[in-house]
Amino acid sequence: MPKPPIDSALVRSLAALLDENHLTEIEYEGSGLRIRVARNLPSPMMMAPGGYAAPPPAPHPAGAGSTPAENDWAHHPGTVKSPMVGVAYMSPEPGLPPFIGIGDMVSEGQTLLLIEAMKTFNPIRAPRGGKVTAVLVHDGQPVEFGEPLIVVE
Amino acid sequence: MPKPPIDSALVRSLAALLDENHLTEIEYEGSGLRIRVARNLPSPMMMAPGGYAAPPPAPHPAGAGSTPAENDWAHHPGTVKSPMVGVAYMSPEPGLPPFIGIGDMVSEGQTLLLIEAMKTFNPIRAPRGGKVTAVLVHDGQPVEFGEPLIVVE
Amino acid sequence: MFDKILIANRGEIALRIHRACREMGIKTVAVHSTADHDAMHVRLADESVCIGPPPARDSYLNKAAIIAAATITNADAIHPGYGFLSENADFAQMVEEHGICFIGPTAEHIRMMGDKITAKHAAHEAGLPCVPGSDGAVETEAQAQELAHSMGYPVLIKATAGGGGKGMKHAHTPDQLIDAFRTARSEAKAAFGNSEVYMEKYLLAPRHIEIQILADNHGAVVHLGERDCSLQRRHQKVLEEAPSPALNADARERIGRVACAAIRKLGYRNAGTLEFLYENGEFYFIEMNTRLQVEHPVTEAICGIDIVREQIRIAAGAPLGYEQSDVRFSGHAIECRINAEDPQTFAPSPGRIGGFHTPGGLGVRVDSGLYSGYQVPPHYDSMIAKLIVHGGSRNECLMRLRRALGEFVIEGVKTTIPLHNWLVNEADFINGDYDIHWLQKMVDRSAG
Amino acid sequence: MFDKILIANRGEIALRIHRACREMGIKTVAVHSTADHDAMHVRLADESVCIGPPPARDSYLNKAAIIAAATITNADAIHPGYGFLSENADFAQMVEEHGICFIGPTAEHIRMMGDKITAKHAAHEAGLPCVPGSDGAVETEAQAQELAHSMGYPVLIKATAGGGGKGMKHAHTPDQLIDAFRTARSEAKAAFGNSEVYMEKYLLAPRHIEIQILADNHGAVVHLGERDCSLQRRHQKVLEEAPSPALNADARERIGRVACAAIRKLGYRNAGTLEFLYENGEFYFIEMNTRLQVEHPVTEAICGIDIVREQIRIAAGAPLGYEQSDVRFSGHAIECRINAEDPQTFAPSPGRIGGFHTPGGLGVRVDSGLYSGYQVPPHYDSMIAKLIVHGGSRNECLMRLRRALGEFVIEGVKTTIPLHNWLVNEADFINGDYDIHWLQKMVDRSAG
Repeated sequence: MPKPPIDSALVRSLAALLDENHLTEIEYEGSGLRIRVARNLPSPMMMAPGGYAAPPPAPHPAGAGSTPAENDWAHHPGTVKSPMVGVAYMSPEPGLPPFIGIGDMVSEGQTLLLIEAMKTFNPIRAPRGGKVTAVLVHDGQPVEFGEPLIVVE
Repeated sequence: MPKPPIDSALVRSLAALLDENHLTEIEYEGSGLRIRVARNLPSPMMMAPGGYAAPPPAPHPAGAGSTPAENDWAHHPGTVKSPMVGVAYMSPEPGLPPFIGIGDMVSEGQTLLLIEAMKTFNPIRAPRGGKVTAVLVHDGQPVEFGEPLIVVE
Repeated sequence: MFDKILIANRGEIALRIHRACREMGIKTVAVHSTADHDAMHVRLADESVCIGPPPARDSYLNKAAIIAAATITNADAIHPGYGFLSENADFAQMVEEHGICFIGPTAEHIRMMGDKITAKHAAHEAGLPCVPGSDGAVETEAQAQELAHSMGYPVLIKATAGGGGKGMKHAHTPDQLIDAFRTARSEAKAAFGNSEVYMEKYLLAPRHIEIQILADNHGAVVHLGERDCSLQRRHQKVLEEAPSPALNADARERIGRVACAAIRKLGYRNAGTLEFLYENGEFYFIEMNTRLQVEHPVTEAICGIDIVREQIRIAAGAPLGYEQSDVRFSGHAIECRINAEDPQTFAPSPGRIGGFHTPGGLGVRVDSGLYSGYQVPPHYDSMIAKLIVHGGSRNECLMRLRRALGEFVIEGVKTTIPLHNWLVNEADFINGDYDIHWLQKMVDRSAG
Repeated sequence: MFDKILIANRGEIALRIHRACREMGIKTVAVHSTADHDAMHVRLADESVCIGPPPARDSYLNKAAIIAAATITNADAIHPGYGFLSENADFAQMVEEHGICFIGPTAEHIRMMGDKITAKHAAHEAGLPCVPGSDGAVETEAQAQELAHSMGYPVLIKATAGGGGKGMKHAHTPDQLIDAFRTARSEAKAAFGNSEVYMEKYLLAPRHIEIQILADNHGAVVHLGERDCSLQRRHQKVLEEAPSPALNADARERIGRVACAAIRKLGYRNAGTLEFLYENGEFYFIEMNTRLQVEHPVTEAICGIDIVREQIRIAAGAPLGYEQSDVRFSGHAIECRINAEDPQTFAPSPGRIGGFHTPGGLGVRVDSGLYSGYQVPPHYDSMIAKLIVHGGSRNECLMRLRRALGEFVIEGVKTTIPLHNWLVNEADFINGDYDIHWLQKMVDRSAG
């Protein structure tokens, strides 16, 4: 049987393909010919930069109150947060205008919205006087404990 | 069945291709012939320099060759390590004096000890001339692959 | 079947319930306090709702918040797990009144079994053996003698107004009785201003044996065998096994039959556990748990039935679909409760989990919400993981348990793994020779 | 029983064997290359011996080094695992000649089954159904027609000197036969200078079904049911399940009986697997694996027998101690092989493991030597973990598998978890409707 001479050009071109595609191994099989080239680089960059990275066991839940923007409001000093789980109502009764709007000046103790839980409507009052600079919930929106509602500055 | 003679030229040319393309492995198969050349670089990244502390799933095994002192010898440039698993014999025959002792001058190729594996006694020779500064095994001691045996400086 | 279940709990059992739901194609809502925002089950659930600050009374015990969370997420059922609101009849009733299914028994059954006196009465009526007692005050020495004779020695004489061991005396033989009776009465008089005493059979070294029950809404009742939960420290179970090394096939069959008959008589539905003390071949009912139990996995291991799945199916109105004769038992199972506590002092050890590596391989199950980097909050129960091991025999199970404990790595907090490592090498435990006082005595001895 | 077993393997199977030994009270010796110094099983073993540098031929295939390691550690048996030297008859013989027990069959049986021709002959003699064929050259068209008629269409005509698909033709109907015969002969002549051809029955879309066998030294033989390993990529199994969705109780019972009879006739001992192709209700023997297999845990899950433990018991001379009627099957099990590979290109992805979190809970088993911080060496097979899931039915098992895959976290290397996530949601897989070509076709399609 005729012994095939090594096709160096083929090996070289596979090696080039390895580089080009950032591979560590190519196995190539044609009729009667099989070539495998490999390069196992010491991979120094696999480690996490420091300490333990908490493994993400799953995509973060789609629960309310987790977007980056909302998280920013959570740390804002003027933010009024929900003291309970329930549904936000922005006006005293359906059809009536909302308690407050952006730009309104409010005084301490003024009702900003209602939160309904267990069929009870709980008024959420301004903890201090100031200007309403953001309304973070809309009428009928479910809210969880600690969720940012209104910003008064 | 006649064994085909090794085509050294073919191996050499593959090895050259390995170097040239900074590969760690080439496997080449033509009709009736398969050659694989590989070079496993000493991977410098085996130890954890920081970052993750490998959790100790159990107390470290009591296997030979794991004490800190021995690990120091493992990195000493003059250390002769065992090329095989077996039992060390320090003299040519029971009752005879050992091949070498601490302080002896040895020349390159001189037998330092024997390692018996599968009933064969394999001479371990000095890789270079120098002075024996440490003997790390004793007569009849089981040794594993890579275990430091003798230090020649 | 339900579309979405709200899990009104936390920790490993919340994760356990989430897994059962996921495997049934049911969506999950995790409710959590602000301390549990990063809990495993919260991260895995389809939806999550923060229901309050860390203290349990404001979050996991906050009925209104949990029901509001179920309402805003349109959950059609609530699984209460164990602890917290799981045996709160008012909560079960409120849930049902809001048109949400409570995964458990009726509020009436929870209420009945939640009160010691009505529970014992109901159990007695249903044919369960109870600890014999005077059923009221014992007035005279003659009465005491007659009663003690009829129930058998030893007996315990207790002040009706009592507590804290005052006015409590035991008599092991008839000649100790009169002395014990008199002393108890005078101590009771001195301590509580009331000399009235009653009498109960005194169990010296009983085992804690409990029977797992499943009952559907269509009259089917099965038991899933017993669990031996005698290894306790301060009345907290530490390690449970099934079957009990103390029961023979006859005793097992007998108590299983009695338990099923009682459940049928009570009209109870869903999962439940009848707890007994067991001494000298006799069972004595102590209480019924009308909920899932921490140690349910040992039963799952030996009978191959997913108890949480069955709870959900039953609550949704599905029939059990099998009879007692279809329930088959195989091998032996042990559960170790692993707490974030100092294994010597039992002081809680909350903190940040470093390395976390669970044992694997054949016959090993780990139920835990831990992960590397997780912060164990200081506000709740210290149980952080359960290791459940199954083997063909008790000895195989023990061998496997030892190797699994040896592979378990939890860094960053102290755990009771060393306690279990010690326990599985104790001769008495290996021989199955222990009662409800054994572990406490051993722990006290090593502390003293 | 043995005092000390040397484990002549690495990775998850070395850990698997270590665990079985530990649970039997047997000490373990781990042998390892310099690349595996930090491997889990090396860290857990009672003793370890470094046997050579990373390349397998100098370490895990180095017979002398392994036997020397057994000698210096006084091991009384060697478990070869799978791959490496597990089916090397010379090694088995050398081990026995050194007075060490080889945990597996005799060297003669390994040798017999290691050669395709002697294996097929032995199988045929032992009564196993083989792929029908011409048993030598087919010389004339008339001969070809007669043969094809007797074995049934489709048939495959292959060059005796052939390889790489040249000189290979199939005929699906009698009228295609003469053409196929002539073309195959002329192609064979052109490609190999030899027109000789032979004929085999052509299986279009078979399944890979294998039967797990246990046989002791005292004549007892049982089968532990079948595994369906049809999901393959490049002839590598990717996911295995038991029982096979393609077999009914009748076919299962029949092939089990035939397999046991053959094993008895062969005088084979220890664990072994008979591999068959299965098409249109017929089984065709392809080969026998005279060792433990990667996918053995699916069988363990459905029959509750620890196969590695049985291998060790048998090798030590113990009788099986049970009969076929004692082997009971319950539920369904699936194993996913998780490789450190790009799930699209299948390029190996060795590297350092970052976060590592295994799924837990009921019915979930993980066999893996990984841990956070472990360096996956580039020198060996890329399989890094096996996820085995058991459920009451195939559907329960699938639901559980999905949730378990969703909880598995392996960071730092690419893995084939996404491939499995895709697979468990494919309609054909869900319906159990796949053959040995199905996965390859799907993968090729998505690549192309």
